Amino acid sequence: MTGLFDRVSPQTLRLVALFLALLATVLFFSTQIEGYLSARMFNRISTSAAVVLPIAVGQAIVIMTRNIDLSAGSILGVVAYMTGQALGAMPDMHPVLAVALAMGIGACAGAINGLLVAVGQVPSIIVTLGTLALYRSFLVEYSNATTITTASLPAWLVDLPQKSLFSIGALDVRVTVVLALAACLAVGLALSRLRAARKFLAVGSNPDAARMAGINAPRVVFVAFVLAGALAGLSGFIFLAKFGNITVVAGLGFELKAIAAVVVGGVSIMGGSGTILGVLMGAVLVDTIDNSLTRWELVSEFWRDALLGMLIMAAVTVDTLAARQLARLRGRDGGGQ
Amino acid sequence: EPVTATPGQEVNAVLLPKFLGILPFDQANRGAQEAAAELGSTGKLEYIGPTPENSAAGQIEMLTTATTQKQHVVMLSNNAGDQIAATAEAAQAAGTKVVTWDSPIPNGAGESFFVAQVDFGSIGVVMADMAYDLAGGAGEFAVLSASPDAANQNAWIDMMKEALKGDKYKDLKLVDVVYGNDQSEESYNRALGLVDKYPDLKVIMAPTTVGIVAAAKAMQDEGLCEKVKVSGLGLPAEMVSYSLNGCAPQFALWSFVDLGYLTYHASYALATGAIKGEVGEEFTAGRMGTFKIEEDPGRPGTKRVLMGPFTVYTKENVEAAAN
Amino acid sequence: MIGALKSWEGGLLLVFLATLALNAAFAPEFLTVQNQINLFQLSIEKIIVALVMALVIMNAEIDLSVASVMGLSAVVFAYLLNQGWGGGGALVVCLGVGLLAGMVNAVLVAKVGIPSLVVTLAMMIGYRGFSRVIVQDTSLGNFPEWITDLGQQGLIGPLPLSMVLFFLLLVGLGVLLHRTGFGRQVVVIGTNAEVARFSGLDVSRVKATLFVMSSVISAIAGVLYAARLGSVRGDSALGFELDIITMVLLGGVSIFGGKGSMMGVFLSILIILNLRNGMALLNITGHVQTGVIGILLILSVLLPNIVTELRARRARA
Amino acid sequence: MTSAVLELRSVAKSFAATAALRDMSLAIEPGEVHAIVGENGAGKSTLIKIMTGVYRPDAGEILVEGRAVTLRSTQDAQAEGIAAIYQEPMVFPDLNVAENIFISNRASGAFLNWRAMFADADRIVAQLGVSLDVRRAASGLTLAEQQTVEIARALSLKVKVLIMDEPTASLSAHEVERLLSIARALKAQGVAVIYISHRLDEIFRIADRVTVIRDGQHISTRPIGEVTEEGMVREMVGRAIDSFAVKTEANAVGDVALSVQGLGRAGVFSGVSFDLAKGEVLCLAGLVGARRTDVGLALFGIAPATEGRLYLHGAEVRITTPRQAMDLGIAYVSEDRRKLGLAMTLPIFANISLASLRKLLGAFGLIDRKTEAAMAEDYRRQLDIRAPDMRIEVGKLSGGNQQKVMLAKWLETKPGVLIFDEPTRGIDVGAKAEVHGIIRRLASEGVAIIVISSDLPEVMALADRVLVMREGRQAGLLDISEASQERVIAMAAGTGATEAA
Ligand SMILES: Nc1ncnc2c1ncn2[C@@H]1O[C@H](COP(=O)(O)OP(=O)(O)OP(=O)(O)O)[C@@H](O)[C@H]1O
Ligand SMILES: Nc1ncnc2c1ncn2[C@@H]1O[C@H](COP(=O)(O)OP(=O)(O)OP(=O)(O)O)[C@@H](O)[C@H]1O
Ligand SMILES: [Mg+2]
Ligand SMILES: [Mg+2]
Repeated sequence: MTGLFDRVSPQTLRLVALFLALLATVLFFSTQIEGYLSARMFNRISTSAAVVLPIAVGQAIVIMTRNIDLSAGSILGVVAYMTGQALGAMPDMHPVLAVALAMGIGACAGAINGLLVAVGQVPSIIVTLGTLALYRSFLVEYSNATTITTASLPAWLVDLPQKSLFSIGALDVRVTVVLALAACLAVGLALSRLRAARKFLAVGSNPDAARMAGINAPRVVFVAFVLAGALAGLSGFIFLAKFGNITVVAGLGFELKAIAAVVVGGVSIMGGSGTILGVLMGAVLVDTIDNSLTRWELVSEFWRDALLGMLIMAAVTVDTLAARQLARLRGRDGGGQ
Repeated sequence: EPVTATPGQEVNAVLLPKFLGILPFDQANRGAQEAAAELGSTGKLEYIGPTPENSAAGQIEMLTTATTQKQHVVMLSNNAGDQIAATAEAAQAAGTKVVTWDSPIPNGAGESFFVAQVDFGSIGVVMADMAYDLAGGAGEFAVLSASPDAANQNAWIDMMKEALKGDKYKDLKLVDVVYGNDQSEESYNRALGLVDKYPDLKVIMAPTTVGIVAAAKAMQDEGLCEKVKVSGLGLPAEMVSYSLNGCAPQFALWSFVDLGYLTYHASYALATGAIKGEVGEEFTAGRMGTFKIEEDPGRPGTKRVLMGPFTVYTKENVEAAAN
Repeated sequence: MIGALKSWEGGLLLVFLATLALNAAFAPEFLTVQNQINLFQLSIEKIIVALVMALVIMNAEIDLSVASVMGLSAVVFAYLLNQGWGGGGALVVCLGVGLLAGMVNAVLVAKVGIPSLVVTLAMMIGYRGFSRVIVQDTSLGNFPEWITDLGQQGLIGPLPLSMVLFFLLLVGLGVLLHRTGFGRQVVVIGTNAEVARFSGLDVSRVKATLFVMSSVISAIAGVLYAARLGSVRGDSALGFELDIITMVLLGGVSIFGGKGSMMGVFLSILIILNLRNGMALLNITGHVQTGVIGILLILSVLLPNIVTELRARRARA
Repeated sequence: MTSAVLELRSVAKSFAATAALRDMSLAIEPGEVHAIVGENGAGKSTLIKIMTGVYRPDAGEILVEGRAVTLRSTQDAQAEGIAAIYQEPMVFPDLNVAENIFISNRASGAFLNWRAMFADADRIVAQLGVSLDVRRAASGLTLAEQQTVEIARALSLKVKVLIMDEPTASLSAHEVERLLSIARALKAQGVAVIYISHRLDEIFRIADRVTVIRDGQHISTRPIGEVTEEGMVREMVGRAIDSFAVKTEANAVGDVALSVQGLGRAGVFSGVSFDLAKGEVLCLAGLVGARRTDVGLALFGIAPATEGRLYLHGAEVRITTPRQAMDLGIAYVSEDRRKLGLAMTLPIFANISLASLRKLLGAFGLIDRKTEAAMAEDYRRQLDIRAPDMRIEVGKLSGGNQQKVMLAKWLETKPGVLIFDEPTRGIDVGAKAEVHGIIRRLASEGVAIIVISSDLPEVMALADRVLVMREGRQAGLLDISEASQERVIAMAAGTGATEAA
């Protein structure tokens, strides 16, 4: 017993705690909302989380390097708009190319952030607070008040959100969800298996030490921002496919949703630690709460934000206290030898 | 008899939309510019607006600045509710006229008059009627609005609730009002939330151009168009496909170009002193004909100029309007 | 350090003077008393909260919930007035709301030890939600006239109450930060909280005090907001936190804590207000204004960095 | 031509106004252990950082095996086969120990093989003769353990030149032995080792050649056989210094100031008992991780004791916060200057007044700035703190002067019981002698003093009594007259006879 308890890493314990929180949420709402445990609900939450997931994963990478990207929502908006426009102009563009285009545009925006942070040595919160405004302003200027409409988009894109890649029983697994999960999986695997990707964690854990250990910290931070941009771009693409109508407000506030998912997912805001599985669960948890509150008869529309804020806070508090308690228990065991 | 303002005078005017970057306001600007050219104003017509996320505070700021600049008239599509009233009163006191259009100052303080796109009562009736038609005369429907703070949407919803008291609608039940904050993803999720929460829902009524497309897209994506119809206020250009495929067979709107055009004419007349802004005054507005200042029935004690009419779009006429 | 700070503020002063000169040259209305007052009044709640936010950031924390507390307090104030409460009673309750919100933040940050970014991000959503619960889809107005007069009209000459309060706070918090033991503790903790703890300072008490201060002042700002506008809605003060943080950071307060001065924050407030005002007078639209402030924010840190780097290069060459 | 594996020619480096290095030339031969000594701030670390590409020289050349090279980063240096263990341990707290060890290792492919990595890490750690769980996260490692990780990291790289910047600063005798044997082993493999230490005894045991630098300038390079300790010290500081007298008998002491009975903290340490009299110096000796620091932390209320009793001047007290400890007249000078001791970006005066701010507060909590400045000036004179101005950032001072500022901070609280944790870690012989002087003076003024030290000569020079700890328990309490280095080591390692006090 103690042996197992000792071998499990704190990270794993966090994930278990998070999973239990998710389970508790689902169980609670299933007693409150009729037909809650249904394939439909699965679709609702999975497709809605799919939009946030890539941007949250990108945010997680940046946060792991002890930085933050407040401009992600603006990048999402710019990408959704420009990709929509490009697809309107070139309806024959290959879908893969369209995704690449979206991620490319996002990566460019991320590269600007990255350059300013890594080379310009400007704290990321300042840079991205600035580009949060700048990219959005650019979009307003660029869009010239025209909206991207579904009518102008190629049919494959408009149909994409309903397309299922495969079904497990009654559960449809939609293409957009697979796309988001693929991004998660790729980044998650890279972070645990790829030597180069571990540098994100190393730099976030101790920037000075990273420099001394021969890690090119500025380059790592730069790459983190580019990746975050590209992933925000992927979110932008899914956003475009899902909502079709893109105005200048597209993605407004998404940076906060992403940060909320990351933070609930147990990624340390101080950098250096966190897992993509946690981010996945964080995003799903926040989305589940949000979606469920919408459907809960007992609370009116006006209670939703108040409850959402409190529940996020509760999740984080419980996680922190539980993690600390566990660490303390373990510390005693370890010390007594 | 209607007055016609003398063209060629200097009127410095500001067209202040809720925020910049979306089509309806741009169309209004086109109309206003057209009117300004027609009237040969030697003053300037500025089209400036706040950012979407800073709309209320930004509008107050811009109205204050316009007052400082001694602009003759500010045409305001109010997004700040009554919060802007004090600023508007200060503007009037300093000699800058405030004419609202699209969305009024709810308590009317500080506003010379409101150029109403349609009669708010009748839009309430039309919404009730569209819901009635689409639901087949009976059943549940819900409203997906912009933000809880949007004055015009709130007024329309109130008017609709008023209309629903009529005998004709006794089998029609408004089950919920939710808000998508004029953001695609929130509106989309709220629309799906509605159909999940109310399994017998027949119609989603979205009196917002963002909300209606998002709801239509959501129903289409989930294959619910047969079951739940979407309606409300939408731009034909954005709605055409949903109109044709039956997800949103009916919706309404007016011309924002005309609204801008009329607003400028009325403001010009007011700023040049051709009209005082009193109830009963009539004025001509170029190609749109003659209009009259009247009591605003929806907001006792305030004045409006009623543009009207609006068009109900169906698959018969939507394609023509979309281009 | 002193030298660097001096030159930082010197730089801000130059930028401020340049803004003044440009505005005066290009916008004839700029130098009127009314415009100068308007320029403060339009952002008065933000700049008041920016002063206390400077202390919070100096302490290496952040409070993202300020705008939501402001909104909540404004809404509670309006609600109570509409329920027939007197202005004084309503104000006291609002202070209580600020105190409570601040204590919740304080406990979670200082006692439970959750990073303030996380706590105040969640509470930003939560407190905003509570104001929505109170007003729902309505707006609350019809305040007694003396309240709106206090919010809008001059109290001392043309200076309205809120501006008087701002200047009092500026001096008060400036002294608190730079001259008192508490201020010293704020700076030391911002520099290195562990060193502070090992030196016998009560780190969590200082942090808790700051979060309570921040929320209480935000609550006061919320009341001022209600009085100035004469009406409030659920979205009152929405999004103010970013502007507030921008002001503080542009003022040279280090986001990592420990460094900065009230003078710098004041200058940066002057720059931002004047710049916005000047651009507005030149009919530059909202998003361009925001973009310009964004660029300025980045440049404020980037340019000194570039200069240092160039100097280092020259030294090597 | 030269046979040097690494050579610097006329290298100079300045930071703003300070010239850290001027016209420095130095040649390192393959397979030698080359010691570099000098006072705090002499420029040793700067020299090292130039060799490893952390800094780029303002002037001069770097040659590797006769080739002129430009080292733009630590990677460049590692590519040239130069790696370093830095003075301030550099670990990644969130990564596990194994990963910390292999972080710079580029040779092993793009993908991580955790199993293999743990195995390799275990092997290297074992080679160092340390027991350390390589799977645990590096956060919470003691300074010594962090140092071990760094050494392991350098070993994992195939290097031609390994630089050790004060590697033994946080090691106790036992680990120092091990480290020295590692250095010898490396040397045998033809690796050049550059060894920096303020502990001169080590230098004589390991170095082949010694270079002395002073004020950023090269003074001399000689084979070890040609130097004497006195000569070396004279070259370093420019004057002669009394080497440490070893204490042979305890001072005459006064009343008991602090009495500790069965002190312990659950899961950390237990059973510590001693009486400490006014004017007495009690040294806590032990191996790394013997939990001496934790005893200090418990007495100071940072990590309060959970068992045992504490009496101060005869009255029982409970200490749960540093504030309480300070109010009782207890002060604790931390072992980790950078993280726990000084606010590095604040001015000197603010650091000195930090623990006694209350005294300076006037009406409305305003700080009396004149008194504060006078206080700083007073200590500048009293402790001979060498700084141009008490308003400059404390981080800009040399290690020894920083140590004095930290001391000043605690002296100002006028403590009755003063706990020094590794008081001379990383400071040069000159400063060390001064600190010892201060400690002796305080004792003679009647302050009860506890010194936690891993430096046995230091223990022998200061202590009236020695409390030896082993694995969180009190292994023995010796009077100085019965203590010897050998006896203390044996007791600390548990190899000799254990006797209860
Ligand atoms: N980053 C820096 N910025 C400014 N001055 C510096 C910096 N690093 C070192 N110095 C200064 O350069 C001089 C040499 O410092 P260095 O750290 O090389 O000394 P050292 O010989 O290693 O001393 P110690 O024995 O204390 O480690 C000192 O005066 C120091 O204050
Ligand atoms: N296994 C451990 N896990 C977490 N923290 C530890 C562990 N061992 C020691 N520490 C912490 O490291 C610090 C120093 O440890 P400790 O008291 O064991 O060492 P010490 O005997 O003082 O030796 P030295 O100071 O020479 O390293 C203390 O703050 C202690 O709490
Ligand atoms: Mg050094
Ligand atoms: Mg220790």
